[in-house]
Amino acid sequence: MTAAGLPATASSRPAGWWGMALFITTEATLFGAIFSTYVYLWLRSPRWPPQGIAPTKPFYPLLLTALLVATSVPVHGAFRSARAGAAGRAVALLLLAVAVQCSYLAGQFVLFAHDLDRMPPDRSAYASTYFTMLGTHHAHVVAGIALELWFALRLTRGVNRYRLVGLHATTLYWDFVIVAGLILVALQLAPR
Amino acid sequence: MKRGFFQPRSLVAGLIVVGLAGCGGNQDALHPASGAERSIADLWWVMLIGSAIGFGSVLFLLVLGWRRRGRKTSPPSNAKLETTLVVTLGVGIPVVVLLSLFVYSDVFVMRSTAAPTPGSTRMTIDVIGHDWWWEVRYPGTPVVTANEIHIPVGSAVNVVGTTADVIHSFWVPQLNRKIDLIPGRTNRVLLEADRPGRFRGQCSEFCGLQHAHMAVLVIAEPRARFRAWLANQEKPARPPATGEERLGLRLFQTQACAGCHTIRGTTARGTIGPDLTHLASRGTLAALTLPNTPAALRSWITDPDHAKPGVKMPALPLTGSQLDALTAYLGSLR
Amino acid sequence: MKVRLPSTEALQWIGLFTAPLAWTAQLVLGYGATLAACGPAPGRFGVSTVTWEATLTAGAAVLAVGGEAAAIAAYRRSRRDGLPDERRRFFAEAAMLASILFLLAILLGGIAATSEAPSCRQS
Amino acid sequence: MTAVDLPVGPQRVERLERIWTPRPGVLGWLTTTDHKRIGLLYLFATLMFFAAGGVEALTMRTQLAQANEKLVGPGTFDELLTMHGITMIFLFIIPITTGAFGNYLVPLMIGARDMAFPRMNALSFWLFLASGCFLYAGFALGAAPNAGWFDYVPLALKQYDPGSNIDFYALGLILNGASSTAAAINFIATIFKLRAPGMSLNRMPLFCYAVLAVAFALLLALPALTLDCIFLELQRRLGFHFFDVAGGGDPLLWQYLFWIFGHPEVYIIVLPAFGIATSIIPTFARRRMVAFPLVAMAELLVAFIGFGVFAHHMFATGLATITLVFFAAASMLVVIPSTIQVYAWLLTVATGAPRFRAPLLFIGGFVVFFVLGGLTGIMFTAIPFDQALTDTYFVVAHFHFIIFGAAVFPILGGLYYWFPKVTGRLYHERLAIVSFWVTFVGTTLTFFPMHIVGLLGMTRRVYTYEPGLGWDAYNLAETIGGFTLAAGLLLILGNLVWSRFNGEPCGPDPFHGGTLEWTVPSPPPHYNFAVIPTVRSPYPNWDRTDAGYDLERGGLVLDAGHETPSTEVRDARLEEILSMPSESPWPIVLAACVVLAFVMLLAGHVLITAVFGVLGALTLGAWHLHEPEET
Repeated sequence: MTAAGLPATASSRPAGWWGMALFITTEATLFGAIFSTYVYLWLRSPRWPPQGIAPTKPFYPLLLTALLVATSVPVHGAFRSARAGAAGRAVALLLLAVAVQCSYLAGQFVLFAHDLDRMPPDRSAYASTYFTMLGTHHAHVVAGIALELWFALRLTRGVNRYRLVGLHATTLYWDFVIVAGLILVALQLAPR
Repeated sequence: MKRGFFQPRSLVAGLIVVGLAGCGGNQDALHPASGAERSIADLWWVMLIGSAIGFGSVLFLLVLGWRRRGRKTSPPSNAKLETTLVVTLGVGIPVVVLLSLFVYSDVFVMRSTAAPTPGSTRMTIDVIGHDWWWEVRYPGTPVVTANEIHIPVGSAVNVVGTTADVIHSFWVPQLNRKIDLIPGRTNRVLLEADRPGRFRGQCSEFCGLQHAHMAVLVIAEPRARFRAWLANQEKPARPPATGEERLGLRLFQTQACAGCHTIRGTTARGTIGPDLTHLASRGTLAALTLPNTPAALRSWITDPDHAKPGVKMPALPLTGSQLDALTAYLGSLR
Repeated sequence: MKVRLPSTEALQWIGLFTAPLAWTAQLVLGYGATLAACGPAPGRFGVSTVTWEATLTAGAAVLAVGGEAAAIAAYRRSRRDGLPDERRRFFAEAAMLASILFLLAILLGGIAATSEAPSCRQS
Repeated sequence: MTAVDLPVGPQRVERLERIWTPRPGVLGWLTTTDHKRIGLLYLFATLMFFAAGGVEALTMRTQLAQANEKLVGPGTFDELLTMHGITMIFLFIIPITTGAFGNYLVPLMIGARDMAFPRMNALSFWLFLASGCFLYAGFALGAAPNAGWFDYVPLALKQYDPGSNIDFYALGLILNGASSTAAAINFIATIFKLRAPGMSLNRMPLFCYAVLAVAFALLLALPALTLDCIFLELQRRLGFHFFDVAGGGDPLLWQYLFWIFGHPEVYIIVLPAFGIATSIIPTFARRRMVAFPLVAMAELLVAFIGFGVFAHHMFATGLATITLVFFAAASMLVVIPSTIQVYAWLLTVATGAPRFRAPLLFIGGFVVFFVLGGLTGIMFTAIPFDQALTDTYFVVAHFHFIIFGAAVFPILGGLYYWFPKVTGRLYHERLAIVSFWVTFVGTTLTFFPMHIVGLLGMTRRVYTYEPGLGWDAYNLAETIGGFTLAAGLLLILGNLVWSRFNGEPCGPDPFHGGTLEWTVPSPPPHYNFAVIPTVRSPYPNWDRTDAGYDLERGGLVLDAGHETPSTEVRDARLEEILSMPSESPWPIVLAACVVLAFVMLLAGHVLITAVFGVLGALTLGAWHLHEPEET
């Protein structure tokens, strides 16, 4: 299709990118509301965490977050490769990212289970918000991994515009997951 | 009776809200019986006049449009002039009006309706909302009553509101604004009646099945009468005088009644339902749902669900004579 | 040294968004400060509410004035017919009015809050 | 006006027809991705819910017609009042304004052939329908939500409401929110990217501004409600602590989160009405909108400032004074964009050459009610007055003037206004005018006396009241008004149904409107525009005749496939031609999976919920296996 008057190089951001950006807007609001709840209940409590619950130890959460941030590199790399037409390289990078993300998630699950033992969520508002906050973020990591796997699968059959826009949106989504993760870990560790 | 500074009521009432100010009812926010409520009512009348003027400008423009319905085509427009008009009418004037309203209401009126700070009044009353009645305590005395609040005229009373279950809202329209009773919070409102009277109020936050039947009566009395009332309430319950009353008391203590109700001076110590130590001194039953007459009391005990479906009080399986005894005893608790 | 203004396009968007965002920041942070000061453990973050509210109000007001200035500049620089100047004028005109409204809101809220800030009394 | 001549050859039109013609029969409707069909589906579904909500309202009004009436008991009454609120807000007004009007009109107004994400559009509808059925299933099972539409805790906690009533509420609204979120994303992406070449932001119809503002408000407001409902379910089901003091929670947390959603919600409800008013007024005043840029800005500002005023719903909860004044100031600010619009509308009519046909009459009624409701709204920014009159019938009067008077009247006017566009036939004008007056009188009689009983101390949400408080006559009048109002609505329905079959054929442009939807035949062809127009002003249809512009000169016929052009966000420079997906069965399948997952969650079968979740994910995969470019 060549329409008269169509510029040779298309595109600021395509509609698919906007769709994801808007979805992220609403997701960011969701996280904002969760984080605000945490801060609100914090400000309403005489002690936070309450009596009998030790503050979370910082080492493992920080380590895992560093891992999470690092996966930004292969995800963006995959998009650049796909845009350059190197579908194979893009798939490889995506799989690498997924592997690291899965180990991140595994580590988080271990911590989650450990925390559940330490402070059951049905005992205090602190633990309730703590686990809701973490659980929500973990769900988003899972969604991000699913998206990356999907595009890794699709890109094995070559690059087209539909997949490229989708992958572009996925990188955007993953950046958002990382930013949310950073705020999350800050809030998780802030009360001392 | 002291009148408010601003009383344009006579001007507007007849015009806009026919008979509004005049028509009966003792739950009428525009029949103030306190300084605080008077300032709220004045605020309303001022805002009503302002609104009438604003609405008038809108009607004027609508009528102007209607009169121009015969035009064949619209005349050439002057964009600058139109924008200036919109900015003047839509921004300039409203901003001035709103600023004035802000200062008037949210700085000045609010001072007279503000919650009293603890200890700033000579008297404090605790009001505790329950599903679906009001517990009233007079701190410093053993007095606990329900649904009827006696206050002395002309003296500031700090009402400290809390709740025993869900959120309720305490509002006596003729005396002041309302205040929500929220779990975990203590809220205050000032009651200061400037004339004797009986002022009805009602729970204003939806609280479940019998939200509609959760009324409260504030009885403002001259100081002497109030003291007499308080002195009577401070006494423990009057012991039963007749055989029937004695049977009634025994039934009260052995049947389910005592599990929920307290009668000071007896072994009944329940705290779920209203304190009945001086039940017969109250004018109504079940948060103003029924008049406090022997017949109503009897039907209330037999089948509380009839008058107040969903109420927590169970129906008691009593024989006719047992009922007679129980109502006789309760009726004696002056 | 000559200060270079941003492009007209940038000015238009700065004009449109600065004042509302300043107001938002003032509202959210100002409310947070109140909450911290009136909670069960005041002073936990070393917050003095008056200072907070005053700083926020001043900062937000400066930003709103900046937004207004950007909108005016964008308006004056977009004189040609057709796009994109037509669109820039459109938004600049809207932003000139909106920024003033937000400035007003910032000042009104700020003054009211600052004068009330020392107490956590209820009304 | 005569029919628009199609400037392209019959062969190309035939080809377009072939490409865009939908699958016939019911299956075509179930799998449709055509924004017009989805709009109509929304319309019929929302009207059904409107009827249900209306019956609930009339039942309540009959119960309240006189003191101590015993038509329904308190339990039923509480379910009625809750479902009435939920229905009218979540199942009628929002979906009819965005879903029906927005879907049908936005692509036509901006010169596109469909929404940006047609399949997601279908998903929005099916999810919406599912959420409505879900909520009403609670009614059928005798467990409808019953704690009021704002569902305050602790009343809504398991302890005080042990049935599954509240679970229907929480899960139903999460589902509904998902539908609205998808719709909002779609509207913004469509308005940003699919505008016809030349339709820069400043030339966009004001209706689209309103939809844009609503969509953004939905995106930013809904998460708070969703989260609130998630917290509520976690607390009810798993014993988490968010709202109970004993566990370190706070009942006011519910109120904060609810009203952070709930106040923008009010503007979400009225903004499309503003949009409809700004469409109808210029057409019948026969002139451009006065102060166009300010009105556009005002629409966006209303949505934006609406987020900063939520605490004024909590003035009686005993918050610190400093908080109250802060939010009172913001609440006053939000008045200004509304006054700008009111005077712009009025001046447009007064300086034009108005024809008071039925749609404009409804807009007149809208202005009257909106101003009255707005004035009482200003009263509520006066903190002491708010603290006195909140939760009384004065509030009920205030928000019904806003929601019924200001939001529904333009919807009714809009139904008449665009009826010829959708059906190709004119409505019956004289009957329409009668229906307006009946509805207007009914509305006034129903809701005006509520101000008075509110001032007389009648609190809201009471299932009955005592005689002798001076409320009786007003309540009777309100009930009579309610039935009058219902009669007016039935007249409108009758008019539209009759005209659908017997109305006069009207041609593409019976009212001489200014925006692009009036340039295409009525009803619009499946592909909307044979030639994608090129736009040079906010009123392209007028300027085409006024200034000799030729909308079709761009020459974009795009008859090679399911295509629509995509343009740059700000100035609508043409960027690329998009291949649009055609009909797909997957949206409805996905919606079915999701709603079944919710049903199982409600029933407490976590494992089956997970199964449906996995099925949903697989459906999503199947959906995306079909890539439009491959066709």
